[in-house]
Amino acid sequence: MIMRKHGPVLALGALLLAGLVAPFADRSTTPGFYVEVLLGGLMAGVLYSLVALGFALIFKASGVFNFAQGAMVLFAALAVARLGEQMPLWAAIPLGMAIMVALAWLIERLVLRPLVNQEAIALFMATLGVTFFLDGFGQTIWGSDIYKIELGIAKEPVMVLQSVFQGGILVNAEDFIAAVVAAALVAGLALFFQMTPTGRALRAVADDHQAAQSIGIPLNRMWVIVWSVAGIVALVAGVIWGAKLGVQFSLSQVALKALPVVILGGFTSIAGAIVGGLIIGVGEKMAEVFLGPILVKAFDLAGGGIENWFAYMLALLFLLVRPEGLFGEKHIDRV
Amino acid sequence: MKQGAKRAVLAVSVAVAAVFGSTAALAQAKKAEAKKMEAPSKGGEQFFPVLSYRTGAYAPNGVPFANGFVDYLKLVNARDGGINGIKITWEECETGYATDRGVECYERLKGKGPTGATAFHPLSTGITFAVTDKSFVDKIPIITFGYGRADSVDGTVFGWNFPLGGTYWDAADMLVQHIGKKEGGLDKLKGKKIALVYHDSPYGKEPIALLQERAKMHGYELLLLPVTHPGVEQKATWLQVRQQRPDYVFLWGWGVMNSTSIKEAVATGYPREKMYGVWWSGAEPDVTPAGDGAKGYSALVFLAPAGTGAVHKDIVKYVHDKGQGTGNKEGFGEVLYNRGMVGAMMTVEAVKRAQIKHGKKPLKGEEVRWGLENMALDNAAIKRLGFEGFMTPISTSCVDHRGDSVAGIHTWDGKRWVIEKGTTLVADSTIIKPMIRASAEKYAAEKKLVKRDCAKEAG
Amino acid sequence: MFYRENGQFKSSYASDQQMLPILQDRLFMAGLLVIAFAAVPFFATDYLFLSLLIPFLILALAAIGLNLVVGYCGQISLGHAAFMAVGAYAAYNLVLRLPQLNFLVVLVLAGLIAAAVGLVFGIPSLRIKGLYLGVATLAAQFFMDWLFARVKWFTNYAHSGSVQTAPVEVFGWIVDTPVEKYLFLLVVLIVFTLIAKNLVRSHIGREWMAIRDMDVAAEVIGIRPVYAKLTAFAVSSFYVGVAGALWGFVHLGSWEPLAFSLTLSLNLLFMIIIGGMGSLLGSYFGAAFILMLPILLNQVPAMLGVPISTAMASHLEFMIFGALIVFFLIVEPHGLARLWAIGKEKLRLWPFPH
Amino acid sequence: MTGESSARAGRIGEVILAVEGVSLAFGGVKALSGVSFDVREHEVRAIIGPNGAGKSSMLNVINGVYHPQEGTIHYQGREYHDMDPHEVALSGIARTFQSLALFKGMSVLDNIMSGRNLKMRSNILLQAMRLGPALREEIEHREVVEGIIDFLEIQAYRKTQVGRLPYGLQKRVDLARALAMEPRILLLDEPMAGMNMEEKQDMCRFILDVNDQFGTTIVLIEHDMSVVMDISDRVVVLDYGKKIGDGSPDEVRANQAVVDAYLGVSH
Repeated sequence: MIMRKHGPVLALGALLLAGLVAPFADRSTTPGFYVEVLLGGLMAGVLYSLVALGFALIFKASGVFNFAQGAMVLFAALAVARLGEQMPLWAAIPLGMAIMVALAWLIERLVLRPLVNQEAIALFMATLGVTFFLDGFGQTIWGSDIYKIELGIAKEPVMVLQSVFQGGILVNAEDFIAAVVAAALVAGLALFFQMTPTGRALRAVADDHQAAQSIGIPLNRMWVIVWSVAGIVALVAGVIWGAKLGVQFSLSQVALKALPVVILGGFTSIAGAIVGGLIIGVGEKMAEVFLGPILVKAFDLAGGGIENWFAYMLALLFLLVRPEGLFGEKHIDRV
Repeated sequence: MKQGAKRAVLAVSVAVAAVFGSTAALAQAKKAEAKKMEAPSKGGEQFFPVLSYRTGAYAPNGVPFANGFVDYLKLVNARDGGINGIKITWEECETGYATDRGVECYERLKGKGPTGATAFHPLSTGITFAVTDKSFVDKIPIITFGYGRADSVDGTVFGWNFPLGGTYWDAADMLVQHIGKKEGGLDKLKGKKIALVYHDSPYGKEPIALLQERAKMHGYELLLLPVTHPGVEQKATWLQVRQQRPDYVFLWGWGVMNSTSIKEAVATGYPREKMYGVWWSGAEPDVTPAGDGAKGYSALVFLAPAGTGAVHKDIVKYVHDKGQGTGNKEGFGEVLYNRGMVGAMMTVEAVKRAQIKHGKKPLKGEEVRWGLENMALDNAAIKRLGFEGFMTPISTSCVDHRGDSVAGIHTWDGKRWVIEKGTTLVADSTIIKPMIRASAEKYAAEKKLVKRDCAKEAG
Repeated sequence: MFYRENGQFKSSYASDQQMLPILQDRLFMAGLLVIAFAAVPFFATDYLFLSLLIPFLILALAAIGLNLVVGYCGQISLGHAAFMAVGAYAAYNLVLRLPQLNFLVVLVLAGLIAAAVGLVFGIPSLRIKGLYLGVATLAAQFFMDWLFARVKWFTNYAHSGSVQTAPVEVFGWIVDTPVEKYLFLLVVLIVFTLIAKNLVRSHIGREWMAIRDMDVAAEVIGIRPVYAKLTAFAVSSFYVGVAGALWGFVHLGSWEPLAFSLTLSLNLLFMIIIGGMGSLLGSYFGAAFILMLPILLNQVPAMLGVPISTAMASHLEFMIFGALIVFFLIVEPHGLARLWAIGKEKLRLWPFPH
Repeated sequence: MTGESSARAGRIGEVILAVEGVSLAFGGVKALSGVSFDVREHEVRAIIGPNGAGKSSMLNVINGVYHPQEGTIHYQGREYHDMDPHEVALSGIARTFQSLALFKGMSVLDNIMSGRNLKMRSNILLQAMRLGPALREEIEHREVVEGIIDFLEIQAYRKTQVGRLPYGLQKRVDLARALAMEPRILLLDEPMAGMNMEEKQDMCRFILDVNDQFGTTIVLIEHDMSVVMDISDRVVVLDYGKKIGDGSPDEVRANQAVVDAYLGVSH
């Protein structure tokens, strides 16, 4: 019974573990470099998690799979970057948050409310529409150049742990701050959901829309709140990512990286978004750095680049084994 | 089979028969009609199609280029009253750097104006590949200066392509030569490792063939690191750079990919002094987002470096001061703005040249080709046009659609691009020529093309 | 007054089951065919052919393909451009390696190869549904993008990764002028539309729709979900594969993997949302609409004398696309095809109010 | 009524379906625990019980939507195990649904025709071309379906999209679709729920006619006791997933446990 239930998950775990150990088969991999790849993966994972967190929040509370989360990341980052040219960052960020809240309100009013009680797929496609609108709108009002967000963190990497690993490990202050901010955000959200009345109401809404409504929780307001929270999460992701890579249209593409994350973690789970993000981040970087060259040699490929599909394939395999994702809730069909 | 279906099938089969019957005749008629369209056109306008991208992932690079291009056209109209009295008209079409949109733009603009499009600048290697096929039918030149198909230098096969001033094979060759010089001779490259970080599209893949050829000759190891469009995700790429520790990194990026590469190089501690970009990876939008981190990064500089010269004064005087500047003067005097200007200038000069043969009237693309094949932009002409210091002389022929390929190196000092004095790079034609021939032959065979006989056309 | 079925009685089930049971519809369709075959070739300009009609015919075919799996079978796919790519590269390699094959055979084989690949990526649909499946199909998109960019064999070791094709030849007829391309594609599209129409009104089509409308109930009345979903994926990929081969050979002539990117997948999806899910006619409407919108947006303001910048036009295009999708989902979830049907209904009662 | 049912009783044959010790749980929630009963050929067998008694779960177990953790089901003397719903359908068991499960995007005709799917054989290529055999098959089955449409008196709605029909008619289409499968056993999940008195009487008539004319065995779930008692031969009573009564309508009516269960609910 236990094997039947957990067998596939265990097998997948073993596979992941094997993947983590395999690089050492190649002698040239030093432990120091291995740790660097691992850290690189984790840092990418943190950013994926932040975007995935937005997905999960909205899905949990409103059952909407929000394809526009990436566009929201871009929009928020653009807003902060362009406002940051006019005013100090400590003012630009709250103003950006206010803009995201306004956006959430508009989306609820103009898109979600008219589509209430529609099938999930229709809502999903509506968010595709929102994505396109935001991409165009954002570039119209903020511009389409590459903009900078200066958080004032040193970009040059530092060597650490030279005594432990040969050659030391290269780390970036930026990455650590990103991790700390992400952790703080998650902790904050957890507190919000556990401690505040609004948070508790949101959880009730997530569990059962009708029941929540029947005990007097105003659904529309809850949706505005949850989209606002997702918008603020998008802003944090956008600011961190934008500070690292520059704010430009391409930023909205990160949404595509976050999709396998929510699949892996389970759509409804905040923990899933975090853990899934880390797994995907580490998995794809490991695959690219260690598996890529092997594939290139074996099949005479024109370069690696497997990370673009690796995350999806990983998520897909996982999905076939455990359709509800790592932390998702099992769904039972009623007739 | 019962009525309904039967009737439908019947209708279709009749239609099909009619089609097969009538198509041959119809097609013949159309073909003949196309030949007949030689009638002289009225109206004194020369139409320039402008394919641009002002939105999307590549906008940071597309915008200044398009501004420079259009500003120069405006200048020619305002200052000279057109090309020998023939007014220039133009229309921009947004391609978004996407091939299908580019093809649509091409189709939309090719027939505009009294004589159709003068010549196209596809501004994307992918679009170049797609419209090259069409050029044989439409007889409109495709100018791809510094990009496009490397094998299209061969005018006998690619009758309509003009990779003026250089191709990616030339660029790659120059970079290898340059680092060879730095190392103290090309033979010193043996055992060295060169990584090519490239945009994963025809653009980024073009130089690979040449780099591999050179690798065979000099014994360096070539590491291929593709970056997927649009290129914001490069962590793994640079981790590989860190692991493999190549002696040099060649950067073949476009749009936001370039600045991301430099940022990731900073983050993984790869020295910028060892990084060399192609001439499309050496403009201001490629380095400024990386801030101080980009200091020390070098790239090829080709035709148009940054800065202002005589022609810029004219642009300010005749265009900007009249409030006619394109796109809020964005990028004025920057690398890509200047390159856009040079692109427009070369096209205008080709038209001027063609007018010598065909007369001072609006010309068709087919006639402009003669001007492009007989370009003679020497230093005197360049000076007269106000482009002194912004390009090297170019002369072309029916067989050679490129002309000499000369470039230098410039380095970002944190504020501006500084040209490396005394470095002049010329591609080695003994290596490139046979490659061009082989590749052009393959293309001709795949497309079942009949080659041009340049000797006969000249006589 | 003129459009009504009164007095047209059916005396057999066969005549009741024909494709267009109403006489006026049949006349209308015949007229349309005559215009398409006989009038358009003489009046359309090259631009119209190359930029609108030819891509329209191919995209309509692809949209029908996507509609079969999304609109009829209810399985969402965000990665159908990947199957177009499979069709295009399969055709390229078939023509390259077996040059003696007739192009029509090549088309069918390319479709079959695409169907096989579609089948493989359809397998997740057996375990997962809805949005999960949408994400799974993205895996196909990214994997195929990668495959054709990296495995050199597929592109015949082209150094740039871009492939070129010679003009299509069918039974000695070289399809190279715009008119010829148009007519060739028109015939292909009509044949495939008829086949699709036949499929959706046969029991396979009812199985697909049953799975779409209520999958548990479908299974209870004896429909095998595995078979229904996989055939839908296979047939859909077949269509899209054929469309991909045509897109490469007839429309583009040379292409790189980016020609079949996610953007195209999403565009196909928008075509069927706006055109009408579960409607073949809607696929036509949607393809025409999505194709024309950007062109109109670029040209109409200039014609009206209010020129807008290129950048503004393309930003506007994004915004209008987005807004329209939301608008259609809210106001008319069945798309343009439904508006057409409502129009016809009105016509039936006209000029009498009821 | 008694006379009629005893006349029908004469036609009742051997046990065709036997459910033994079936238990079903979702997570920790037990829906059915150790339920056993049998169904004889040609009889009208009812399963009744208050809300949440596990009636629908029982039907779902019989036609393979759920797989019970314990217990067996014998059908026509053979045990079936972990059968998928479409396999159950192929073996001759059809059903209707409590909350309508029609294909709402399809016409009435297509909904009923879909019930014939399991009898249709022509392959996909023939269908694509609509060539001879496929077209003939389509017409043959259309004739059968027209018979059912006449039987249930829904001729006027043939081409109407199902979603636009009133509730009572939709219930009839649901029955028609199940009948199109020509089942040996027909499972009816609350066929009269939400109907007015007149509609209920119509439905009763149809059920009895099906039973009489086609000899179909009927297993019927009903929440409302009164209607069921009139038309069924034997009744099983479930409460909280357990069987609390089994026998003729009169026996069940007299069963104290049953009375308590129903009274308990009404409180």
